[in-house]
Order: sequence, then structure tokens, then C-alpha cells
Amino acid sequence: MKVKYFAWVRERIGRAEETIEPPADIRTVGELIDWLAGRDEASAYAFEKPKVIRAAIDHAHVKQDAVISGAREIAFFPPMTGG
Amino acid sequence: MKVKYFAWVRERIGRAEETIEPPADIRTVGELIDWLAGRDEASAYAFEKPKVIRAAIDHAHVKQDAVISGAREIAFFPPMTGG
Amino acid sequence: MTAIATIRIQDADFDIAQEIAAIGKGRTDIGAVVSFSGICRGSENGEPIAALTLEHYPGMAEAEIRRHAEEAMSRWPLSGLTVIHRVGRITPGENIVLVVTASQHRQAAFQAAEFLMDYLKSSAPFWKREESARGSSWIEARDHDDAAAARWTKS
Amino acid sequence: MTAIATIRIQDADFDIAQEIAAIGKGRTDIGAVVSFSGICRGSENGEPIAALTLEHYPGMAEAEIRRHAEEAMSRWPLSGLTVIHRVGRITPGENIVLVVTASQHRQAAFQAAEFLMDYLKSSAPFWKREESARGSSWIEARDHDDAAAARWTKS
Repeated sequence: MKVKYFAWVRERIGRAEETIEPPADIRTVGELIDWLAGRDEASAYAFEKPKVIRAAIDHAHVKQDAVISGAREIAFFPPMTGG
Repeated sequence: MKVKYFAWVRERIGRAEETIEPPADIRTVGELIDWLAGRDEASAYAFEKPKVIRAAIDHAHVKQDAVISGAREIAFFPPMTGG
Repeated sequence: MTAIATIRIQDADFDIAQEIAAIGKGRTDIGAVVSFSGICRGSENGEPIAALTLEHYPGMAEAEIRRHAEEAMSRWPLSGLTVIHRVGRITPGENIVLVVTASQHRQAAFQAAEFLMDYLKSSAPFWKREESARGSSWIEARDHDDAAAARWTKS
Repeated sequence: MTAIATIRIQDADFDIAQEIAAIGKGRTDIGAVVSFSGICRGSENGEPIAALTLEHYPGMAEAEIRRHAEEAMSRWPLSGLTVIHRVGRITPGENIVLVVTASQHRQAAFQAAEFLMDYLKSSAPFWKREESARGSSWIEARDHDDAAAARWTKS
């Protein structure tokens, strides 16, 4: 699945998007965050406060207990500050 | 004192303003309306529903129990419909 | 920086863009500008109208609008405030009234604009007469405009 | 006549007057037009800023704004609705965002504009970074924007 990052999540991880293949036991957005954070120092820094991170699956906001199976694109970003 | 009329009050009375000298026992706006209405048919028509009539003394909205002594200019008009 | 209220009652049309630009000119402390323009509709209650004629009480109208503009500036932190009300004959599609409010923050700009419009609709000394195929008649005041204005009354 | 929502996300500035004119073009059923423009301020919390950079989530941002525009049109009787959000680098005094709402009646136009602005401030996928003498930093979300957005939630 494709993962996208925005704002300081993107800056901390050092890339705007990537294609990942998480293990089958990673079922929710929250579990995916933990798995991503465990990969390297940059990812650990980006996800150091998991509760602050917002997520969207296929362009729809989701909570961290949302199931990721079937997702084409998952995005992680800070709270929105537009307008 | 000067009296001004606006909108359909003006049209019914047939003039935009006039100078009047009400008797000394006419003390309030409501009493002045009754006195004006008693002058002629056009005025009676303009003031036929006194409760609908709005009044201002020297450019400030007043209720019909307001005292008219000292007033330079009293205006009578229908409920406002601007904006 | 103190807010300045611009108030005009005029026959001529106004230029919304120019008024919005004027309120922000030379300033960088404004974060939000709200404009409300009231436009002459082509029908009232399903009946086509040819025009409106707006009458006002000269002297009182300006003074009353200024008093309410000052109240708005004391209630909300505004950077600028413009009220323009046209009088005379106005045809469908034409502008009738403009309120522009500017503030650092959007809630102040929105609330002040609504407050001023509720006032103008219910209590400013203006009267509308409409022309239609059935002739010319004065528009009646609407209770819900009074109700809208009443919500701003401090209790 | 059905309302049409115009939604644009763009680098370029927008022309408020042109957007207001476009929403009313050829129609005489509109009585009220509300515009909100959000402008880049020259300072944040007393500290001068040189510029903002607006980032967004392409694809999601358009879809989400459209969904909220449609919600606004279902909740209020709107004749037209325009939302323009700029992205990229924006300097103090420049426009950031525009919402224009048109309706027969002013309350609908005001409420729909406020609803959309509260949404854009709290939940649309845009992020602001500010440049100042101290460097560049991401602006933090404000609780009161979430609270403002929450007041529109149907209970």
C-alpha cells in the first residue's frame, strides 16, 4: 500500500510518500504507526507522539482504530491548520 | 416644533414636514399622535393604527409615552424595512 | 491601531472590491474580512417586481448607523468597518446595502457584520417601496427581522 | 434553481469582486451575498512573520471541501457557493482563503460561510508553516478552531 506524509510528519520522515508492505498482523492504523515508528530513527521521531498524528485512508479521515485492510493509500499528518 | 413624516405616513398625510404648535396639554408622543389624527381626514388615515406608528425625537427612537417638551424635531414613520 | 467606521448613504452604486481593499489598505494586522451585500431580488413572495425605492430619514439614518457601528467596535475587536446603504430607485440585481468588517479573527468579523445587518434590517430609518405589475406598495416589516436583531440585546 | 459549488485550490491569488460577480451572474433570485477572505497577517502572537507556506493533501483536500460544500447546500437554502484556498508561499497582506455564499436570505448566507470557514480552519487537510526571524516553523492547531467547528455537529 502507498503511504503519504504531510507537513512536519513528512519533514521528519524525510520523504513525501513510499510504498510499504506491513506484516499481516498489522491490522489498524494505530498498529501501522507503531510498526512504521519502529523502522528507523527518522520514523520514530515523526511518530514520537502517536496521539497527535492524524490519519486518512483513501482520502477519508479515520481514527487510529480503523482497519487498514483494503486501503490503497494511507496518509499521516499533523492536526490541520488551513483556512 | 417641526414634525417630519416618512414612507406611507408621509404619503397619507400628503406632506413631508410641517411646523406645528400643539396645545400645552399635549405632553407625550402618543397624545401628539391623537391630536394630529384629529386635525383632518388625511391625518386620521395616516394615524389610524397608532400602535404601528414609530416615532423619533431629535433623531432618537422613542416610545409613545416619551415626553415631547423641548423637542425640536419629531418624526413619525412605519416600522423600518431597510437593509 | 484604532478602528475607523466609514458610513455612507448614497444614491450611487458601490464597488465591493474597492471597499474591501480600502479597509485593508496599508495594514498587515487584518486576518479576516467579511463582506455582506444585500441585493434587490427580482421577485418578492413569488411575484415579479420591477424595482424598489428606498427612502430614508436624512440626519437620523447616518447618526443611528454610526451609533451602531460604534457599538459593534466596542463589542468586537475590529480593525475596520464600512456600512454603505443606497437610497432611491434600485432595480433587480442591483446592490442595496454593504457591510464590510475587518478583524484579526474571523468570529469578530462575522459577528459584527451580522449584528449590523440585523440592525439595518429592523431598526435603521429606511423604508422600501416595491413596484410590480400590481402597482407600487410599501414593504411590510417582518417579525423575524426584529427577532434576529433582538438576539444581540445585552440582558 | 440548483446551487452549484465552485471549489478551487490554487497557487495564484483570487479576485474577490470577480468571484462575487460570478456567483450572481444572470440571476435575480439572490438577496444576500456573504464573502469571507482570510488574509496573511504580518505577525503571529506579536512576532513579525515574513511569509506563510501552505501545504495541502492533493485529491483529499478538494474532495473534502466538496463534501462540506454539499453539506452546506443541504443545510441552508443557498443559490451559490465558492471556496478558494491558496497553497504555496504567501506574504503578509496577501489573501489565503475565500468563501462566498449566496442565498435569498442573509441568515443562510452568513451561517453557511461560517460553517465552511470553521471546517477549513479545523479539518481540511492544509498545513501552514511560518517564516520569521527565528526561522521556519509549523503553526500549531488551535483548540478554539476545533470548538468552533464542533458547534455545527448535529446532535
